[in-house]
Amino acid sequence: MLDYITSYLKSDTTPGSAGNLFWAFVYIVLIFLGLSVAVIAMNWLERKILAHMQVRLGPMRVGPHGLLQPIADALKLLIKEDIMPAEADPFVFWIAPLVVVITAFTVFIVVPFGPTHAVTDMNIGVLFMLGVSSLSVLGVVMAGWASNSHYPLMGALRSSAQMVSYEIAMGLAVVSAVLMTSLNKEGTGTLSMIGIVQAQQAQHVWFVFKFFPLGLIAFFIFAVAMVAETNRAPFDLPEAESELTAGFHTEYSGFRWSLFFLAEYSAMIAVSSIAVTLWLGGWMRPFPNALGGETWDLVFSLIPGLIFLFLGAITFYSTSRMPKHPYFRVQTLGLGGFGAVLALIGLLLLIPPVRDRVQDIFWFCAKVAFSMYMYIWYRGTFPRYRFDQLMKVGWKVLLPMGIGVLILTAIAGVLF
Amino acid sequence: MAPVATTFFFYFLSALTVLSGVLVITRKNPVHSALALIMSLLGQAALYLMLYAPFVAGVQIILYAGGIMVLFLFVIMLVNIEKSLKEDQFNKQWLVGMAAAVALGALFVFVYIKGKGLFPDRTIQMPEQSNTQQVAVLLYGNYMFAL
Amino acid sequence: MTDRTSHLELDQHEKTFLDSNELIINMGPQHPATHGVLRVILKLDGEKVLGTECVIGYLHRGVEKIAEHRTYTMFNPYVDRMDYVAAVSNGLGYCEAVEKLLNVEAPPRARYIRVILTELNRIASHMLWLGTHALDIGAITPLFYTFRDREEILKIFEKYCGARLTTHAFRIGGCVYETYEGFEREVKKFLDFVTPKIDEYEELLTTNRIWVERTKHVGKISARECIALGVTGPVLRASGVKWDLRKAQPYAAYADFDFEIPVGQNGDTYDRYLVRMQEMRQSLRIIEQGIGKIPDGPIMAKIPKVMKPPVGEIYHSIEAPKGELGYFIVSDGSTQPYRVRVRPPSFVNLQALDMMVRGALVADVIAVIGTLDIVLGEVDR
Amino acid sequence: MISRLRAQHGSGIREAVTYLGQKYIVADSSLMPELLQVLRDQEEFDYCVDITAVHYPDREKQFEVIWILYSFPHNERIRVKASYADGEAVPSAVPIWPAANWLEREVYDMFGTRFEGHPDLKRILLPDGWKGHPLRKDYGIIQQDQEWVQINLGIESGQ
Repeated sequence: MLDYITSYLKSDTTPGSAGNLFWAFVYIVLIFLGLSVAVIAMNWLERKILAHMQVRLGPMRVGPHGLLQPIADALKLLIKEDIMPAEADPFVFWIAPLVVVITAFTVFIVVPFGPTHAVTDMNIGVLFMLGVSSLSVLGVVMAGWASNSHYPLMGALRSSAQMVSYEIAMGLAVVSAVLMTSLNKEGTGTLSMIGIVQAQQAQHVWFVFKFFPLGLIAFFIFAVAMVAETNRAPFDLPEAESELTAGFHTEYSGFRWSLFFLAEYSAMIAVSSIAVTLWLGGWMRPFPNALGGETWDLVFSLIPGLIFLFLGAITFYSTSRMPKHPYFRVQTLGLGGFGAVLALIGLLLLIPPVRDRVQDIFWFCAKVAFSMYMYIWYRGTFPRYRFDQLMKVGWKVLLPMGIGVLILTAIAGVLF
Repeated sequence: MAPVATTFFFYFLSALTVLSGVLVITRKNPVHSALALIMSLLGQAALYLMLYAPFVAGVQIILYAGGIMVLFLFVIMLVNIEKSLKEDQFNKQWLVGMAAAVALGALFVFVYIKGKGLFPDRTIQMPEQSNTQQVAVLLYGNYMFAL
Repeated sequence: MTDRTSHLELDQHEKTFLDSNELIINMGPQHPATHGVLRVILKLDGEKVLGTECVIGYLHRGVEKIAEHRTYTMFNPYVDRMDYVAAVSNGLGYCEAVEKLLNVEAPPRARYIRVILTELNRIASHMLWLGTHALDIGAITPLFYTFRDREEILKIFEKYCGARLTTHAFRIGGCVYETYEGFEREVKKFLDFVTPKIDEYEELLTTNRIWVERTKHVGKISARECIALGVTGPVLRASGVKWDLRKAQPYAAYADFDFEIPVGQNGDTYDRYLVRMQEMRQSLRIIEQGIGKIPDGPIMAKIPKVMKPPVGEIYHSIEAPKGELGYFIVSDGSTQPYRVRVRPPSFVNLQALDMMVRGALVADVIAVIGTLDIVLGEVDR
Repeated sequence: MISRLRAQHGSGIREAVTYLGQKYIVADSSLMPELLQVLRDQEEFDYCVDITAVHYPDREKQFEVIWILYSFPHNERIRVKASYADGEAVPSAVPIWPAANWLEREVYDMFGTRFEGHPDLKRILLPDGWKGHPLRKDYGIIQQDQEWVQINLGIESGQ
């Protein structure tokens, strides 16, 4: 039994590929928990970052610096009355949020957080991710239709049209990245997520810089399409608050609504992971070539721990600046505790065995976090597109660009 | 990855696929029918996966469940559901249809009984190479012209 | 309800299986983008607008009826409640109308203070418009910037007369409050503070591709249509008519000031945006000129304690931030006005909505409602 | 201008006065749509600022309807007034100035004067089922409230 458990730790493949169900299950649980935490953290971070972009403070009341705000929100949503419109189609209304959430979570079984850190390594990984995430549009359409109301229906129509159109541009960009994986001696590419990162490792280049500027253009197409695919600003027409109140989830409340929320953020993380895997070198640390060698390896492997220690130090600093009044004692303690947790994680990440095993995950998450920051940045900067303009961008700009990049990549692959 | 509880999953998925297929034609509400059809297609995709044909499964999901069925739903949702609920479920040709269905069923049963002899080895060989690559080689190699 | 939508010529024939082209949806009265309680019934073909019908009156308080039961002085605070984001302009219009009826004139110092405060209010109103309009189009950040800067104006109002929103700053015959200690310094500080801020808004929006695409050629209205529909204010000027009551029929002390009337060419939403941005800058110019040369002297004209205007009637209008704000007052010689009629710019401008959005998309309706800059308190009164 | 109008319409124009620097014409109600048309076409009063009314319950013709006009070419304002009895139809100015649409609806809503030729004459600010026309001098403000309270709450109103 113990052998069975430890066999994966020694292997250099994913638990799914190694046939180790125990670890596969552990990873599924870890990813589930990690995603939930990430979504909660994103909720807080988005509000905070957006607030600071807009010269305000954001949540400050619940917990120190509003740290507990997302938890309070989640509690509120859970105990809220669950309203179903009288004219709604009960079954479809009930199942729609589940479809959205399940599809958003399922894609994560092929996301490679490291060479061995994925639930499984499918040889159709990218295809699987695109396929499953394209199913989430079903949930959106079902939600919009089942509400039996005009605004949700219009939101659902908009969102399905939008997702279907942008999927094509997205697919073309993905194909051009996959094409780049085949530039090896055997001439065989791969759709496997891990294989794609390994191809970047073997070619000593992130695909975003490959065949400059072709890789960059493909990445740009994907970056635009992924924002549209997840219905975020400036492509947030399906839930355009000023037009359709809340789009397809207007009639949803409480827990059901929170499922949509969860799915939206999971989907954002999912598409960001595809982008990171395909173009930004996945789990690879920055500058593997320019700053190669054992010394640099060591330096970079220390960075995760140091960053967490630094965050802990900042938290301790703000703890020391909390008002000394007894009224704030709980808050001060809470902030101190949070800092202690961060510092502890930092110390843990500095221990050599953990460090080696976990730094891949850290770099992957850091890149995804960067992508998520871009999402927030877009939201703070751009107005919303109109529907016809959105379609124009999708079909008249991104699609021809995608085809062009694909052809040019193929030509470049043959020539160089 | 070696399959786990193959028999159970096979029967489970098959039952799901067939039952959803039945639901497609028995539901009065066209949206429910379309959803059942999606369920059926997803069951088929899972069966493909069990047959070591992940590429076909992926294409099935993307094209049928994710693409075509979304457009289906799209159209169905815009039609007047109340009207269709009042209409008759089956039209006058149900006798002919039933006959065709019985004939098809009989064919399946016949092939199943006879097929035991035709395909003596009913277990599938694990492919040596990745199945996706084989598909690619066949498509873009041997059958390039047909493509 | 059936009565309300009758003129939209809904299809009366029986719906067939595939016939659901025309969609009637209700936008408002509770809708995030209708700026209060405006209800717009939209007749849509997909996303295309075939016709609209505005249902207003949700905020009707009978201001005109109230006026008949109040003395001239007592009615003065009520006018602030109409266009509550430009309360100072409302007060100015009413006070000047009654002064004309009484045949008195406010002293020059009061008139200068009036001009400065009214222009500050114009900037505040335009800032609020910009923030909410940008929010409607999906840019959330300008809202917070404009509200932050509008706060500085409200602080000046608060220091001057104690109220931030419904200021009741002026009285019939002049101003009741002398400028506070350091008023000029603070207004000057505000001018220095706000000029780069307006540049900041423009930086965020004016050349933003999405903003330009969303607003260019949206909600077009020509000068002829504007005049026929009685549309005034920045909407009219964006269509190319160089007409501003401050210049055309100067009131208060506007004749002494040097400023320009910004005009647009196309009469689309983008031009209206540019015109309003320019107007904010022109208002800054006016304030800058005024703050240097507020004359000394009394701030209140000699008016009787009990106001009994002679029998007669007067129509007086000013250029409010939204357009021509007119007061028609009939006096029967008693202490109470016989009839007060307010000519609200928002009300008349809102009439143009239907013409401007026909054939456009739902998203354009939002943009056009925003660009008309209506305040429902004034539309409904 | 006045003399030109006088020449055209004779005694229809009863008064043409300037009061406090503002011009107004009191015209006979029989002249009405034509006079407005002439003012727009010949005198270039292209902008209809406002249409309103005043109720004088003591007069024989109770309602005085007032058109406030403005001319962009001449930068000039004028008010045209005409009296109408209760129930008498006022000719609509919508064909002349589209702006008159809502303004006339409001006058109808508040005074109950019918506008003949108006495309869609219905209440605008008050709800469809409202009783009475509030800006008439004989409109009971309190009785409406009392009635509402009695019907909907079943108690005597405190007002």
